Amino acid sequence: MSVTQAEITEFEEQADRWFAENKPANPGFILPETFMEVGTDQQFEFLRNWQQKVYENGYVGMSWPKEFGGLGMDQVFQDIATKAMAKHRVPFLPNTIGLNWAGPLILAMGSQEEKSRYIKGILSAEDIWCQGFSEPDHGSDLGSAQCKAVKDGDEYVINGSKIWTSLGSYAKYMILIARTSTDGPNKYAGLSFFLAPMQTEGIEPRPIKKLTGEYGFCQTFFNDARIPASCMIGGEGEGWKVAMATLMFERGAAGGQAGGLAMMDLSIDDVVELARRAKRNGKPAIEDPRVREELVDLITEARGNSHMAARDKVPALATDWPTAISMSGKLRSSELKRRMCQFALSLQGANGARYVSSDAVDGGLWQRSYLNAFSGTIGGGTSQIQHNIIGERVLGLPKG
Amino acid sequence: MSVTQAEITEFEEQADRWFAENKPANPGFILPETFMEVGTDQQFEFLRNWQQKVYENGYVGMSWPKEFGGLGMDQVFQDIATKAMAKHRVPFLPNTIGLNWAGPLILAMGSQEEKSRYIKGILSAEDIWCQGFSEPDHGSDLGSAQCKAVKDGDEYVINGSKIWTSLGSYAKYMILIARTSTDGPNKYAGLSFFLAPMQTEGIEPRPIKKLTGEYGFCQTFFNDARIPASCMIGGEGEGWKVAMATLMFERGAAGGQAGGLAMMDLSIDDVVELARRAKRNGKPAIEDPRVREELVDLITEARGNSHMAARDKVPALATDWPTAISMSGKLRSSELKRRMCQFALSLQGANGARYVSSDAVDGGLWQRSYLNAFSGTIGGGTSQIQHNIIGERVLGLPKG
Amino acid sequence: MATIEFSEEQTMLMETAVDFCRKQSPIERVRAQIEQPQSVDPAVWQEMVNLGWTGITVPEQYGGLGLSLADAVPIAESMGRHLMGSPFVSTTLATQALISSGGEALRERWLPQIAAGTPASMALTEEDGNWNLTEIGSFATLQGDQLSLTAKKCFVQDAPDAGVIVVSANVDGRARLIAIAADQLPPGALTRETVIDETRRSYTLEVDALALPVAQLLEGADFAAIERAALLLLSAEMSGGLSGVLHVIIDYLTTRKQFDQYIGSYQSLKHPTVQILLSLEACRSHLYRAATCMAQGNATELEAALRMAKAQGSEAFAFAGDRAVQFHGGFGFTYECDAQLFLRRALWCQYQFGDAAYHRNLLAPLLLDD
Amino acid sequence: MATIEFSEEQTMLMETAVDFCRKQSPIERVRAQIEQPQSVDPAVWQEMVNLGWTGITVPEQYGGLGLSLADAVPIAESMGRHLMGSPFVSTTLATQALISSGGEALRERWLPQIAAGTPASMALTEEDGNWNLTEIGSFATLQGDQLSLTAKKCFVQDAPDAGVIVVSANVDGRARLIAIAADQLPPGALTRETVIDETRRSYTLEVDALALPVAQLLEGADFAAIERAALLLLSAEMSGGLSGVLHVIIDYLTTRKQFDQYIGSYQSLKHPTVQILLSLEACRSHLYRAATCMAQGNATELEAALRMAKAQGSEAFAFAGDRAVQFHGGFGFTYECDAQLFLRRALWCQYQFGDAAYHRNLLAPLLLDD
Repeated sequence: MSVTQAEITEFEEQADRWFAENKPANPGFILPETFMEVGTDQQFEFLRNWQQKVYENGYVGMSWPKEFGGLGMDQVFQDIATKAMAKHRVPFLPNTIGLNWAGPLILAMGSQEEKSRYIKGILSAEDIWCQGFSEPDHGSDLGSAQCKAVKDGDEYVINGSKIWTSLGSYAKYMILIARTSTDGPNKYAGLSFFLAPMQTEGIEPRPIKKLTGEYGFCQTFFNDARIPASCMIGGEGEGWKVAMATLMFERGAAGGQAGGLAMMDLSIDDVVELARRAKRNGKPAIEDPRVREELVDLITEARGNSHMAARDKVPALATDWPTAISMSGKLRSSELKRRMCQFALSLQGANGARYVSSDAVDGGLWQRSYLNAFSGTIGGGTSQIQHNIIGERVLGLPKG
Repeated sequence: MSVTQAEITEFEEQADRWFAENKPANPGFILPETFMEVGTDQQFEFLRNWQQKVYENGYVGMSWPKEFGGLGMDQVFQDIATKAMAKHRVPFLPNTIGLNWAGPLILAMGSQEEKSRYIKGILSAEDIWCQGFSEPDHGSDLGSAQCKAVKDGDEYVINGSKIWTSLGSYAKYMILIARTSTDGPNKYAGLSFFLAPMQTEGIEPRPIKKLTGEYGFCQTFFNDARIPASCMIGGEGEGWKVAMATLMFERGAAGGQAGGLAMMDLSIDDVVELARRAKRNGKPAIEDPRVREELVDLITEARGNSHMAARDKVPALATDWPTAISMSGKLRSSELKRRMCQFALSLQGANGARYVSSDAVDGGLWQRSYLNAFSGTIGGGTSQIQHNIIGERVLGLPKG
Repeated sequence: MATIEFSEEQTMLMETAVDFCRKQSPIERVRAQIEQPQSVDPAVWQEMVNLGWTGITVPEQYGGLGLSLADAVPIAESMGRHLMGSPFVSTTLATQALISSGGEALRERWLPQIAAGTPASMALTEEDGNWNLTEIGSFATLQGDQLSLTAKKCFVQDAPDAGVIVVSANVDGRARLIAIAADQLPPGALTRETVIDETRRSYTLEVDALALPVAQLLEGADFAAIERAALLLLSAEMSGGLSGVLHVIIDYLTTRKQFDQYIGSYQSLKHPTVQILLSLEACRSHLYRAATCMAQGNATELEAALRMAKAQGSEAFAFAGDRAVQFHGGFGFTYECDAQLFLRRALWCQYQFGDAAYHRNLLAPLLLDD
Repeated sequence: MATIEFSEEQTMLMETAVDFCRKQSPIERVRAQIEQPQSVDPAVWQEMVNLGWTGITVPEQYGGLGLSLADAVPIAESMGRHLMGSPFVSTTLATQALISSGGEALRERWLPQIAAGTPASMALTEEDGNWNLTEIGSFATLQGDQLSLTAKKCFVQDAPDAGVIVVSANVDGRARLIAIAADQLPPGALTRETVIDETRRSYTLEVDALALPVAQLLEGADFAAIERAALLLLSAEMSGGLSGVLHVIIDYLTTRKQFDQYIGSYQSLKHPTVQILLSLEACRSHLYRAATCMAQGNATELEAALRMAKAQGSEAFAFAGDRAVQFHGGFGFTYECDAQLFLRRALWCQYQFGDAAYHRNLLAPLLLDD
């Protein structure tokens, strides 16, 4: 497909206009920032409706095939639409696992029948998806998954539990890694991958109350839950391979995502803007010399991170440790976010001690974001473990 | 002995006057701050002469017995004299090992003959003493000492080496721990303690150049060095016991030190005073809001340390971890000193990059002190090891 | 006089307080109380009253023990150690305001009631969150022997339980204090606030042209004395809280295993935990130095000692709370883990009566300019 | 235009520089050179000249390569990596001053000589250590076609080897620049300074009423351009130095054993080493962002990019040097350990042309005020 500059410009204007005109009004309650933070039915319904509206107006799944519910257009248009969403700071599209993990996987590896069954519901947010990779006590080490799937006729019987299942209570399907065998040549060989229907007897998602006081994750229990054997994607024992492919989609490295805004992330610009509004001792915080120095320091750090990404694309400027930048992305961004939110409280004077409520600065967004920021510094390997990994794999330091 | 308040007051005035009148003029070269930093003959001679003058005027060894060269006075007078030295910021007395380690040990455990031979020279600084405890590769773990002393007739033959021997090149005697046996019930049992004459064939102190570019320590090599068996103090195999007693003298816990100023330590007050004089961008550094905040923070930390010492004396206010304060003293003070000196450079604008010379602020004292400050954070167990020790022994955390 | 003094009487008070709070405020009860309308169970409050705590600084002629505010320190510290909620701190602050600024009539009216167990509260902070207690927007006008008060005050602790609330307002252009009796507040004057520390019961007090007898205007207006009292008691709560959160960390580090090792054996957890210990030792030392200055009437050093205690403690406790959550890993991210209770308490303490930067700023002239 | 661009030409320059500095500046030679009067062996300098480095930014009409200052970055960075001393940075700075502020006559006189290998230097800073380049005490008075210069300048690098030194002084109340030829300096005008980085050859230049033809006064006085050049080259040296010290640390951590374990396996050393790595990545990224802005002529972002590079790099390198000494334990305390060489270099770089706090202060209006 060849796309002309005129088409691009026209679509840019169209998308810009649409999101400007259709940005939802403040709902009167504080919205989550990511799909991992949806804590109330009210929030969920609001976001699901928003995704549906975005889909019906043709701004998500634009590059996915027409026959399954997409628009069959060039990826460039989707990128423009996604940028417009970010620019106008509209809410994110909540079916993140469907749009960025399950959907691309099904399009790449699924049968015609699977594509027809799943794709459209992913785009319209009618069918919410969740992810069942992590297990209690095994953190992010997929290979150690203990949740069992035993074949019994044309069904698999699932036993075990998965943790940190976002949208678990709302999801119709789960992408599930389970162990179908324990005697493979290594711990990865016995894993299989399922598109599991959540409305199955014996599957019970129990909401976990977060330190924020809100919900947003479940622990999902499997108790002799029987799912059709046809739910398996890839062959038995190929779960690790399928999971790795899925993670590639998630990271956007392989393309294929439905697109659309995945989170409303706070940036250092938001903190600066807060510093202009918020008051310390009757004066805008931004006038305080110490606040200014700290803001400069945080901006420097944030820009450093973004320049790193740009430099990483110049092979000649890869240092003696060429994987340092890519391996440290999560550590750098999650720790910066935690400190940024923590600092944001200090801009609010005595109001730093408020919490989510209409009296709080920005409705308590910053306090909640600070507490939620630990999901970044803990989930997917704690910052302490990240230091080990970088020290050992990037710098070649000996294991502890 | 009973001392009257009138005598005390009179002596306070006398000492105050004497040190005010006799404080040496600036010698025109930068002086060391402790006996571990004497790097040139010029510095050494200056300090030795100063100790001699202080001794001849009766301000050191005041409580030591008259018959061996002391004044036989009450300890209270020595304490007054020592305070006056600190108040007037006169140079320290360089024979630190003699005054605070060897002297008290000999007075407590030595024979009449040993007292007659050694004590007076310690006080007058005629006989400089050094210490031979640490060995290369064994850090501060005395029990691992490998330096050997083998008895041969009425001599011991010493082989091995000792490190971080301060004043090694100037010393007449060394207090030496050496291994006289390897088959004791534990590694401490085979150690013996000697008052070893340094002018012995086979003993060679080689100066170590410090990161400051100066000298101040030696590595002392023993190569079939024969010392009289009578140099041993305490019995064979009792070296550990004698060493522990000596360390008690050093820490002042058992009293008995000759007194006198042992170091010219930099305090946070000196940094504040520097901030008044030193300029950043044409203005006194103390006018810079960031400098002020940092100074306040350092003062708070320094006062916290001194309040800790006071609180530690109130049993009811010992916390759940009653050894925390005493076990962390070295860690807290050495790390504070390092950061304080590091910060002091930043008060000097471009002159922060100078080094020991007349053009530098305070002759380069702060730059040199910063580099020397690592002796505190490294020597006697690094700060990293201190954290381990406190974590394990005070908090009961498991060993690594 | 010694830098830090602690009398036998204080030692006994401390032993009682430590014991009482440990027994009355186990962590399950702290969590259960969060769901209740009040910050403390009335029966527990009555026991505190029986121990004399509400009258500890009330002069003997009004039925109190007539002790120094320094003697309230071990109590606030022990309560902080166990995250105990209660109107103790706000009551003690209001007591200080009445002692330092109230006239004889107001003292006679309120102090005996407080000593007998009626909680009291302070209404100082306003919507802009300014920590300077004398920069306020609320005001009262004088008409004959009546005051007309228009005020919106925030962070009024345990307001519905208070018999009296001491409110700051501008009167004739000067910051003054007014004692309002509970039954004088119109219905709807109090609204519950959502604050980060869920053990607190915090309220907005809003009145519009409320008529009050002029006799309820306090004679003096010693805001500095009120700030001093607040800094001392908050520092005590922080010192206790630091100790509490350190115990939570150590418990986890010595029982949780990962890769077959107790996680406390990893230096990346062990060393920051040692830093937290040392910050606690510093916090407690600054606290009891400030208490000693207060008990000795050492006005020269008191202000600096208090601001140092608040600045150092605020930073240390917030750091410890933050690390406590992090060190608990996935469990730390759950509401079930106690680390969050301490982190939330730390944030509360940090942002009440001035954070570390605020006090450092005020310390600079005290410490650096002669 | 991309945020960070790096041309093939720059890549080739970098490969040459990396290779050259590694071969010409092994650590033993760095140490040996410290004992020598000059900062670099004349034969090595000649090779640098042969590679065209002294003429890299000199316009082609004066015999140079006519490249952007951004192209000098990989060279300064590689020299920093190997602690190489040389008049390269001071020469390049003086070149920039002559290009941006010198008139045609001065350019014609000096630029061809510089391109051909004559070192040059700058004399900007004074005894008070002020980093603001236009706040100076040295001055020159104009008498007919003669200048009379009275100046005391500090930190003049490699002054005895310089063919020309560009000196700042007040002329008629304005900060100006004057080019002084080596042979115009009276005997005794230069005194060697003791500076913390022993690979430097730093001098005080002092003249009293030195008569100079007015033609040596530079036409322009673009101190901002000089500062920009200095910040870029210093940031490049720091980026290289950070990489160098990180190698020193890693070498020790992977070869030294304690308690039967490689010390690099201890998290208390491993984790801060990772922090140093990440600070290097940030430093290098800020550096090449600033270089890109300079090459693209992106004046809007250049100043902020440079000050960020200098602020971040200064702090990161000083931290890394400090930790390098500490992590080497007893050996780190000796002159023999290479860690001290990097720490000294870091302190030099930090305090030349403004430390982190200085630049953050100047960044605040650039980044925060519209």
